[in-house]
Amino acid sequence: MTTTTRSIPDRLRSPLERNLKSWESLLMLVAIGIFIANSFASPYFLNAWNLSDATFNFTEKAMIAFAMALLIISGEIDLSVAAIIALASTAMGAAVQAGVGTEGLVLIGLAVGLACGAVNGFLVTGLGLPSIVVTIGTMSLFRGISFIVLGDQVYKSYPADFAFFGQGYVWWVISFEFVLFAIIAVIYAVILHMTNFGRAVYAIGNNATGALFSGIRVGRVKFTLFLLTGLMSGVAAVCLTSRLGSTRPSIAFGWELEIVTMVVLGGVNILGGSGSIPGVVIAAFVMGLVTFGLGLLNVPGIVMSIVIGALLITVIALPRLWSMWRG
Amino acid sequence: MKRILASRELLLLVAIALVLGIISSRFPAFITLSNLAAVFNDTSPLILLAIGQMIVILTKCIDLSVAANLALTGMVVSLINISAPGLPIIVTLAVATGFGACLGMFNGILVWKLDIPPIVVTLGTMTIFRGTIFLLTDGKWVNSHEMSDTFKAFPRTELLGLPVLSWFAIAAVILFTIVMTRTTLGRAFYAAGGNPHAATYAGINVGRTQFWAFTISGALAGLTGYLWVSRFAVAYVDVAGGFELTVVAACVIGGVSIMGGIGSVPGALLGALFLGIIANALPVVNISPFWQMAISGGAIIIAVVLNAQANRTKGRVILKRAEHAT
Amino acid sequence: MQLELRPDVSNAAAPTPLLSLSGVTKTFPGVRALSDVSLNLYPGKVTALVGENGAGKSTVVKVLTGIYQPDEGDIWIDSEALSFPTPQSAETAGVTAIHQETVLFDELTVAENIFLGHAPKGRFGLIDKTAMATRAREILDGIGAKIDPGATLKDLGTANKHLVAISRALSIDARVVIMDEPTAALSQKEIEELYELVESLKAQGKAILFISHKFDEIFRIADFYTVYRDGQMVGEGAIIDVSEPELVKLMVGRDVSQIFPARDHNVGHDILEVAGYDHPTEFADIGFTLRRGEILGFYGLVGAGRSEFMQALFGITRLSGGTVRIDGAPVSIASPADAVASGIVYVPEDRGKQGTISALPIFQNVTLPSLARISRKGFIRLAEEFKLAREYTERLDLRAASLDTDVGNLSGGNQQKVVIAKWLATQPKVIILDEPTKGIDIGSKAAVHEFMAELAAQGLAVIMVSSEIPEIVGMSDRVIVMREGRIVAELARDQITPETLVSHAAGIREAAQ
Amino acid sequence: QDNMRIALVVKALGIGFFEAAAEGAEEAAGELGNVEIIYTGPTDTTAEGQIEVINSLIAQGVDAIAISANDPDALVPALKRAMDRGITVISWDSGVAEGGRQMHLNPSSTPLIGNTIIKLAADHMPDGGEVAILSASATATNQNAWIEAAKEVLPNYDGVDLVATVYGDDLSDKSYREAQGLMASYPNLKAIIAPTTVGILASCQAVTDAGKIGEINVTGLGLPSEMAGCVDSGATKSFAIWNPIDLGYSATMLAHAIANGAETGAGAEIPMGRMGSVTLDDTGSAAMADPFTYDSSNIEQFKSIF
Ligand SMILES: Nc1ncnc2c1ncn2[C@@H]1O[C@H](COP(=O)(O)OP(=O)(O)OP(=O)(O)O)[C@@H](O)[C@H]1O
Ligand SMILES: Nc1ncnc2c1ncn2[C@@H]1O[C@H](COP(=O)(O)OP(=O)(O)OP(=O)(O)O)[C@@H](O)[C@H]1O
Ligand SMILES: [Mg+2]
Ligand SMILES: [Mg+2]
Repeated sequence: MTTTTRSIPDRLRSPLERNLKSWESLLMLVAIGIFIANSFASPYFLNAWNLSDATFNFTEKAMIAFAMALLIISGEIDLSVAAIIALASTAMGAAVQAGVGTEGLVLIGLAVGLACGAVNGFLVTGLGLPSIVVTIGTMSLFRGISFIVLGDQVYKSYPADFAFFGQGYVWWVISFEFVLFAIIAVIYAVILHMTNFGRAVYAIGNNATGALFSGIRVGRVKFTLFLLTGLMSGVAAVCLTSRLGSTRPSIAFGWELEIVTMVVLGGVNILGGSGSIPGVVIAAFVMGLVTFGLGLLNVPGIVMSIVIGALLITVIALPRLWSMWRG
Repeated sequence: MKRILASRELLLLVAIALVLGIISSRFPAFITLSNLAAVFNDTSPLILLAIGQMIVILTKCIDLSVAANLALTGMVVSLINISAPGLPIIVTLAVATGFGACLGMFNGILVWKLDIPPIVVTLGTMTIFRGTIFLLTDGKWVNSHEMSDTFKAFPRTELLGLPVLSWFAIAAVILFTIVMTRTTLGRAFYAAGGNPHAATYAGINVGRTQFWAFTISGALAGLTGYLWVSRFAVAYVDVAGGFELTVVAACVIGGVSIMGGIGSVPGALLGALFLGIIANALPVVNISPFWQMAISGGAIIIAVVLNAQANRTKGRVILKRAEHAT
Repeated sequence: MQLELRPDVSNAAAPTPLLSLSGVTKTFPGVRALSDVSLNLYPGKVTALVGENGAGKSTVVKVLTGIYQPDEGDIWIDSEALSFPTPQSAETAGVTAIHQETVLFDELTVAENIFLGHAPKGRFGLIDKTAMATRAREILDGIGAKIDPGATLKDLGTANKHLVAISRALSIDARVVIMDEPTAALSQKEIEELYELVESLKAQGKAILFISHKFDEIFRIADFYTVYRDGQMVGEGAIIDVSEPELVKLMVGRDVSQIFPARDHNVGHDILEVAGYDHPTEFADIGFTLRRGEILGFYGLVGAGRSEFMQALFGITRLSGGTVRIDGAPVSIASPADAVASGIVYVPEDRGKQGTISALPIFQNVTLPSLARISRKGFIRLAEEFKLAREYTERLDLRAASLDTDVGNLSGGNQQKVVIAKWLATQPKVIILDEPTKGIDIGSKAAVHEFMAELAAQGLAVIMVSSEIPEIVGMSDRVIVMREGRIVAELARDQITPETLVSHAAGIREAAQ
Repeated sequence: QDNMRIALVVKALGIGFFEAAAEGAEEAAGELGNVEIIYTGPTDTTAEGQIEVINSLIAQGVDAIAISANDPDALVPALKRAMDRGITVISWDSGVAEGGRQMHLNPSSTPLIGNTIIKLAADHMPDGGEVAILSASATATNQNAWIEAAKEVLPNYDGVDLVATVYGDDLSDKSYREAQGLMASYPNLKAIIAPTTVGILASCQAVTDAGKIGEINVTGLGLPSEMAGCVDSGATKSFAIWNPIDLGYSATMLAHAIANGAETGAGAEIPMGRMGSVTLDDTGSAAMADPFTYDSSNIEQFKSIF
């Protein structure tokens, strides 16, 4: 059928070259720029303890953002994550009243997160509903349940050793949360970039029908992603509850949009199909540095959110403007 | 006719009747004409916003900045009113609509010319618009006594037994029903969202169509911004905080497909009314306030499930066709 | 150079062109789709545009209809140079097209689809719905389509959708009608009706551009031909002056045998047994066996439910009943993953949507179903991955710049090769090819046929769904004919003739006995 | 000597009440000299937002934090850390649980506020009748404590009948709707008591729009600058509030005193400039002053002040 077999080269551009021209590099420059600007703007910035405190501004959100990144790459979204935190935290609070110990509390927090993820996963993959509206619904539902349970009450008196998750330090200024954040980042980077599962996530995000026709268990993968997102919300719930030492139904209110912002800023295509974990890690630092840096200058919070909003749009618009100018 | 009363809208109508029935069985006063008129009036802002949002969603976009647009425009017209209390109301209306439309155009331009995903654009402008109010006012409120009487009186002026606010909603429903079913632009919204690729072939500029959708949504949000601040006689940064999700929920309940291409003005109207009736009934029915959030969440999920059921494609039904043929 | 002159001056025998194109160049990032091509269309005549996949035929259509702007070159209508900055300006100039891709809207009605963008206006500039419905009715009747103008498009079958697309093109009062592979989705009867339509358009003095990969069609209805190869015009003339092999050679640049590969029809033992396959609405009681080394043809009119059944066999659709045995052992197939695990793979009809993941590179597409094999404990080994991808793409003689080129940048034929490579890499037992050569040019077609024969010779069992009679006759060891969701006949090798196939598929009683 | 930096942390920026308190803080700073006020707060009224603010204040090494808390418990760990780093922490207006601050300054005593809001309604209902409460969110601790206190003194007011407590979440549309709901459900309603500014404004508007001025009296807690319209229209006969300027002033004075070493145990007496001094009870809290009542006779005078 053919006369000659020609060898097709593997790649035209080396992976290194690809990486250098990537979104992540652009974002890294932004991050470095902000770091330098901050250290000039405020004398308090370059201080180990202060920087350590600053990490608390984003670690919990970033943990969820990693799972959310996978979910968004696969073409879905979960807006109920903050509500899952509320529900998981409420469950832990209720368990405290029932005398459950620290290990039990952690398990309950994670289990509730998983269960909520399963509800979302079932509604989306089992019933084939669009995730953005499903999770707008479960967002009210999950937080609504905490309101029903807790009303205007508060759960506190968590065991003393429970405080470690949100307030403990592993070594010097390195907090437990930060270590957890780093570990989770590595785990998700490995899952997404080095495994079959990660490859399936990209394939589904690019063309779910094509992936299904290629023998990928699309429903199962998506369901797993919702489970993971729920689980991460559970982890964040443990950390946040421990850090606050108390639970009210309004806990973590409005986090979902900040988490989505973090993911998108990290270069994940909101329409699915592309994105990377290193990008999200850098985005987490960028958002943390911006809010902390502006906080040191006592800039009102609402101005910070303008800055984040503008950053989101400009960082995404810049490459497009650039290519428009050139061609 | 078949299209207007497609199962989605019919289903919703039945659901609304059901809810009304349940409420009235316990509180007959709720379904008196005057109370229903009051509920409609109260839901009018949501109806106006839902119509705009529906058009945006039709074109495969989403506008999360509507509530922030409303708040910013409301503040701008309030500030104008303070400095020029004698301005005729028609000018205020024009300014509100025009300013809102400009904010919408800003979203639209970013989506059209820079091709940034709409959810990202409006997530960004949502915070930017609200932040701008803070920068404009330093966070200060504009209070009732600072607003001129005509400014405040307009939306509540009664016309044929209904407040002007309600008439705006009714006018918008009529106007946009015509626009969506009987104009080229209306068809273009459906086409651009239903099949963007094919729309290009049919000579429709998808980006520009989306731009107009955002402009309309922005104009309606701006108009609602004036109506809102004058109705509640107060303007501040957090006006209508979080309302964007209610608006999206109204659309979704009204059968608008988040994937674009499917939706109608009557659907958006019914979706808004459904939420409006629940919101108005809950205080009357005396349900614990702690239950309200879970109830509205549950309502959204049920609506989505039902809509999906109504939309389910029936496949090609080759066998049935064969039976008919023989 | 011929392009310097007006075409009518250079060729005295031909009538004056109604539309002519000269020196048109169009580049996409990395691809020169058209370079310096020309094209002439004559009033009352059909010009066939032929060329391999990716030759630039559809691109020239898009240039002519204002969807793409050429980098260079002119469009002349009636000796007047025009430019089409938008699709509307092309419409205004009287150019209309039936595009290769369906350009319709599921949620709109048939009438709205036909008149989108140029609906009749009534008072206040509002769309006049009654006039629209009436005129839609007229146009549909004109092409013999029995479709309700008020029906929602999504309720229509593929063939009817195509008729709507044709009606849409005709709703514009055009002088130039372009048809880009209009018969690809139509049944024989509808194709005949289309031919009649073309005749009547000719009689009205319209200039017609007809793009097709089917040579019988071209020789039947075209008056002139133009051949493109790799984005360049390589020949044109009157159809009566050219023979089929000559045209093929122009197109491919070499001799291609149109004879189907010789096969020794040695089939082995049973490998796949299907019994009592039922779907509540789409098909009923499908049962057959398939043997090693066999090519089993599935014939039927378009819409007979072959694809539906194959997709059910592949685990996409849920069933109400039926059993599958592979090598005698029953298997349960609830998802494509199960099917692949049992050794059944499916090359779908709709390449773009179902076959490839166009934004992923070639190597990732090829290895997608075989990830388990090239990974250790779930971790992908890149070197193994490239090795596997290269092995199979080279076996199929894929043409690509590199293995990390996105599949979306390949031509249709090469995309098909990626899909086949993907499945061969799983080392299947049964391969189902659904319309494997649909929309594929003649050169690649021969390659696909040869490859199919090779697969069978290696002992693979092949199911080939095809609506092309020559292909079915030329390739199959055995044929199953489906009609309206049921098997109506099973033909042994010596019974496979065009006549029996058509009469069974169409349900003509005498022949069916 | 370096300036002493005192951070006045509020529930959220842009609320008139807190803007006025910031004015008072500046006044105190001017009086004390060598004091720099950092007026700050989060975007939304969330505990997480306030923690971020606290973290940045700790990083700047301010001398004292005076906070009006969004959550009495959730802020405790963050504020404890501030105290560990030598920062003086007091809460004012809306309190922090005992472990998280050195003292708390109540604007007024809870029982007194509870009594005042009922009395405001009862004063204009000589024959008694139905009243309803429209509060902020159901989780607002301040409001809930006041409502509890109000319920306790209710038996002292003959014929005054509390028929419902509803929540407007400090959203104007929801509060308005809740007020409408109250009027619909209780046709004989005589007064709506709203111990929150958004709620009282929305109720006024709802009553005005329903044409029930004179029938239903809207009262509760609000700022004169915001309430002037309601008083003018007659929808509100009188309302109360403590002076936010005084509150900010006092909080700053207290923070300054404690940062300079004043004792904070139970029974300790701490001076606060022109406002005299407070004595801490055994929960470490103290009340500043009685709420002050505003009506048509004095609203003109105060509406331009706060
Ligand atoms: N939008 C585009 N972007 C990039 N490349 C394109 C684009 N459209 C077409 N091409 C490329 O231009 C070339 C010509 O494509 P075209 O669709 O015109 O081929 P064709 O002759 O119609 O083929 P077929 O017979 O398969 O329909 C191909 O290489 C194709 O990949
Ligand atoms: N109305 C429809 N609803 C859902 N899917 C459809 C519809 N029409 C066509 N399809 C899908 O489009 C593809 C092409 O359809 P086509 O008209 O070729 O019929 P088919 O089922 O493939 O019949 P056959 O293969 O027997 O010709 C198939 O995959 C089919 O599933
Ligand atoms: Mg083509
Ligand atoms: Mg088929």
